[in-house]
Amino acid sequence: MAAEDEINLLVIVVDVNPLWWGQQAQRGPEFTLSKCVDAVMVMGNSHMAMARTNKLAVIASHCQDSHFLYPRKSWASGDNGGDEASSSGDGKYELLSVSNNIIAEEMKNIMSKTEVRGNSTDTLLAGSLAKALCYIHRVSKELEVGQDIKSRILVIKAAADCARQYMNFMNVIFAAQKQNILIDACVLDADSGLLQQACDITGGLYLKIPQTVALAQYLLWVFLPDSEQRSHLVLPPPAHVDYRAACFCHRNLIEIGYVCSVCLSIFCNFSPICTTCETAFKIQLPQMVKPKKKKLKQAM
Amino acid sequence: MVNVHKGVLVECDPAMKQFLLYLDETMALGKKFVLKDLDDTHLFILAEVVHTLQERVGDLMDQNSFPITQK
Amino acid sequence: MDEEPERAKRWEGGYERTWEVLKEDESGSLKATVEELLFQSKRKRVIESHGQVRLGMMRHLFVVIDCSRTMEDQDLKPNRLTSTLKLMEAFVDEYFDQNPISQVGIITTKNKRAEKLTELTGNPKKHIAALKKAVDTACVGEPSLYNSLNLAIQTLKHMPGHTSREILIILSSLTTCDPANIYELIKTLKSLKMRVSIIGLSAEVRVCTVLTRETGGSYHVILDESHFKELLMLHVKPPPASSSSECSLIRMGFPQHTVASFTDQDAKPSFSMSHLDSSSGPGLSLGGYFCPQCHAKYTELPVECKVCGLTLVSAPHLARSFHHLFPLPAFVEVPVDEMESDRFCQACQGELKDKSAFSCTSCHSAFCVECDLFIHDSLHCCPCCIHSQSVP
Amino acid sequence: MKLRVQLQCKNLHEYLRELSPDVLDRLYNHPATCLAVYRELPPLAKNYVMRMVFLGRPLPQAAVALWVKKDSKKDHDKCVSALSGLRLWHSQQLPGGLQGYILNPVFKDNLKIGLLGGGRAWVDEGSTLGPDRHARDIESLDRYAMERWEVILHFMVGSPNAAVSQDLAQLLVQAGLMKSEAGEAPYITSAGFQFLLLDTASQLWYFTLQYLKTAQSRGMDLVEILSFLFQLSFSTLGRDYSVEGMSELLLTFLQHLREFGLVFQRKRKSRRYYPTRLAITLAAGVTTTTTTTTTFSSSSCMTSTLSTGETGFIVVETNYRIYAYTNSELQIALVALFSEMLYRFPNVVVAQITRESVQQAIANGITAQQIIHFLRTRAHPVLLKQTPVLPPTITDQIRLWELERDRLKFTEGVLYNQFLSQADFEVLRDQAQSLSCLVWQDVTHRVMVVTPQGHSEVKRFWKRQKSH
Repeated sequence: MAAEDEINLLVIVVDVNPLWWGQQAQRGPEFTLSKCVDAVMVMGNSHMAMARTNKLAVIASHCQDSHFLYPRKSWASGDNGGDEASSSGDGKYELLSVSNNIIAEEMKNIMSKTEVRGNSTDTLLAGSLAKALCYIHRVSKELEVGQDIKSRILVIKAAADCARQYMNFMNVIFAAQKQNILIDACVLDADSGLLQQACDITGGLYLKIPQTVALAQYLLWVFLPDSEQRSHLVLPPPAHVDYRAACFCHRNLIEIGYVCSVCLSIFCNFSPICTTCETAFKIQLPQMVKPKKKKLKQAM
Repeated sequence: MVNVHKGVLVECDPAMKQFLLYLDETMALGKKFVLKDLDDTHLFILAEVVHTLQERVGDLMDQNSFPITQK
Repeated sequence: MDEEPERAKRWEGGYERTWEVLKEDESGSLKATVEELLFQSKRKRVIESHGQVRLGMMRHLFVVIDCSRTMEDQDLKPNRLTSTLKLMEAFVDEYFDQNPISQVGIITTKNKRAEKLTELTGNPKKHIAALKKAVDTACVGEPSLYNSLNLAIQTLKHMPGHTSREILIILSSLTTCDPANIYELIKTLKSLKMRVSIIGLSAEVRVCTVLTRETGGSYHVILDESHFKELLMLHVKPPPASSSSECSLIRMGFPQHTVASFTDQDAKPSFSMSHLDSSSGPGLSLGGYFCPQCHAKYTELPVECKVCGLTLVSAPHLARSFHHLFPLPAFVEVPVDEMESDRFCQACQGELKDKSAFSCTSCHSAFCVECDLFIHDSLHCCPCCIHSQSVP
Repeated sequence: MKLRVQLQCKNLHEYLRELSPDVLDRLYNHPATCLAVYRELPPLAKNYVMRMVFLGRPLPQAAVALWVKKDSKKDHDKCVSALSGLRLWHSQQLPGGLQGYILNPVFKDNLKIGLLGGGRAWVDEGSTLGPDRHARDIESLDRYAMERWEVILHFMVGSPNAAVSQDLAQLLVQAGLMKSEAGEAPYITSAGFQFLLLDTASQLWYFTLQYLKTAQSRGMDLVEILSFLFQLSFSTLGRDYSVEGMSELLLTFLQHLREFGLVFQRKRKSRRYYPTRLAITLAAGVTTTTTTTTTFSSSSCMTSTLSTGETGFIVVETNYRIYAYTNSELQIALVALFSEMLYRFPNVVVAQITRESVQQAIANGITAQQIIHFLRTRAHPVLLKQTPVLPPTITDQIRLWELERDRLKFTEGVLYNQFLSQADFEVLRDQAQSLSCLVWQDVTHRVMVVTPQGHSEVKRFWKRQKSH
């Protein structure tokens, strides 16, 4: 059993965007945030029950912040996850009940503490993914010699994509690819182009689930098997990913475009000056160009 | 008429067999012990010499080995 | 060696007491200082990123590998050649990871001649295969700096002006056998705006110093294998573009990937154009990327269309280079004792055990050393700034 | 003729398969057992179980077979046989006449309870006792467990100051690890030597198996103690549990576990106990120990040593020297089993592997593989960083020294020769072959050798044949 030899770390990123979940509650009361968190717990428990070496982390991705639901910050300070955490006394495996209690408690904390500023309806997945990667990085650094770790990230995504995240999101994806970390995505609402790319590049699974009520079953059927077992199982086919670029000027998807050689901005039409870095381009016509400006505009 | 012997079948490499035959010929164990020379890698021998034979082979190996470590 | 030619040599410098860094504590143990040194060296790896400098993002680089007799020296294990080729493989991988729309070519020089091992292309697989094969080459004779440079010039001078033209030489020999005056060639290189950098495996050589100084490259001599690797990896980062290089808008195609399944009746297998020049491999396949201009099919990106010459890339390829353009500023070191917030790393949630933490200049979140390194080496964005950005 | 007795150790599944269906079904009545059994399933089978655990209806077998890709048919068959063998699922007729699978309802319910709760508590909480004034931290528990376990090992090697209970000594004898002749103190057998060289987790599991074997003869209920063992292995290190509600039988069992070092109890009558790391990693030994002769991958060895909380202390060099950084008399004695001691320092001993020392060990019944396994599982972290962990020259040489003894292969037998005709020879040979007692034959010289057991049968046949 090869799976016993290595640590299998699963990081679940749950989208807890209050706006989306609030709207969802009005749309259909049969699937609420608490139901979703329950499904996540079932998934987490199943993962941890699978092998002694399996590890779990859960991150809640909020509008403006992301929180670690499990493990707690003091996770390094001892194996016994705190004194107050005791088993539920209903026959559940102790480790699982401890973790479930922590998740529920932290969830309550987030919901009561954070107030929503502004009216952004999008969740900052990139930030949560970045934290997940840092966490994985740290865990793999703390391994003892000879131990192996295989990590993956499962994103449960509700709210819409945020276009402003594009660059950060891409950076996170490439970092994950470099570390051989799979990103899986389970999408509850509208398709997410960013996550499609993330899954395609890192080799993870992307699934937009048709019935949100059955979330737990989808998680167990599709996302529970690790990459090793996935090679044996018949799973949903890879999603078609649109890799066309959007031009910086009109946000149109284009097939043929012009790219600035200095800052790689994409334009759908030829223009003599790059709007991003203010470089004047040399055009084939003679003597058009003045000496170039060397000062570049602050990009961000 | 069929002849029947009780004994031990020895399976070994040809070099080892030659060594056993040599022991047999020189009466190194005090008597002949090979009942039948079967083929290149098999001999049929008396059961009671097995233990002494193993010791002799061990001795031979000891003679052939050199200490690979120095103290 | 790259800055001042007249800089004092090490043997001319003052007497350095390198051992005085080590200090014993009360119990006579060196542990504390050694740990401190290790911590410092870890930290050093975060290279100061130069903020708003224009970079040459589209690079054309020729790597010249010395295959002269000196490459058989065994000061690098198992010998210089094997060690160099191994590092080169890693270099090629990393190069294309960081510069997805750039190209590389490899030249070897031995026996007073220079030969192209691979042409200038953007396909890492070809280079890696060639490098793997090159392990068995016999190292003979002397290298020729002139011939190798000349060979590289022949190809590079036709490259468009908005791209960088670079040559990196890994030189093991202390001598070179040149058919003509190399100083003339250096002038040519300078006029063609080619940058020549050299990594020396033996010792500093005068001609290399001049060559790199004149063309604006860097010259380093390795100390050991890990230093060699470090020096080689420095060349992965795109160099600042020379102010005189041209800028232009380049026409590029962003082909869509069409996945055709076997169940689809209309799908017909077709040949990929990228298999034209490779003798091996089956060319027939179902899906692929189709050039938006001429509909030639390719199985991999990025590629320059063989039919119409359009550069085909995908959006993520361009995105891969963004972090060079918008580098994350280095974090500042803050002593943990002075922090008012709880002592946990904002990224990995681990306790801050070291004496100092690192804080982002814009969002003031604190991170541990490991995360600081990871964020700057791989992630290229601050996990906490992402959140604050969205708030208008 | 063969001098060696191989130490065989089954894994959990092999053990469970031998139990009667009735016992198995009763075992699945406890969530801990279900979880433990579930964890030991092949990875693919775990997913099968997870897919079915929340389904009420049986699934058509054809549909289940479609879960895997065509190339992985073999893995699928393995899973099906593992699940059926352990009675985790049954075939059931579907309404449409198709064959379907349904999970064993007892197993399913208890696994669900283990995962999600909703059942009875496993044990009474220690917290009902209030905080322990003599609470133990993890380090002291680890220390305690290792001490207890080492006493047993010390006893086996005959250290004068290691004393164990009568029960335990008897168990060691029954397990074949020690032998005792009337009135004398028991002494170690060759199986015992092999046992000593195993890693702790495997030792523990082997020992537990032996204990279970004899448990029924002591009037213990197998199901009850197995459930308790698994329950222990899922408890939290450093927490206390109450003995409240445990049967008389389990309390005796607990005393035994206390002696092995699996639980810590301050006093015999104490109302609370702490499971130690040994108990919690009991399940780890289950997987890593299949048979002691199999080659272990280095990583699987890692988990077994790490999980028991020890770190490696042995450095092996290519010059046949062993440096063992330990103070433990026991570990030093173990190293000395197959090497020659050179120097002893306060925290380290230096030994040398020589041909004589290895041959001596082999004469004691230890195999080369066991020596190598011992060295590898106790390798110092410095050594673990290199691959392979042990210098190949050393491992190869140890194996060669073992082979040296195997240049002659002896088989007892009876030789038949001087047959009068080819036909006679062939008749007799075919008969011997059909009785499967033919050891060797040479058709051209009309010679054959049969086993002594088969001899009388063949002789009788020959007499009958001649009288015709």
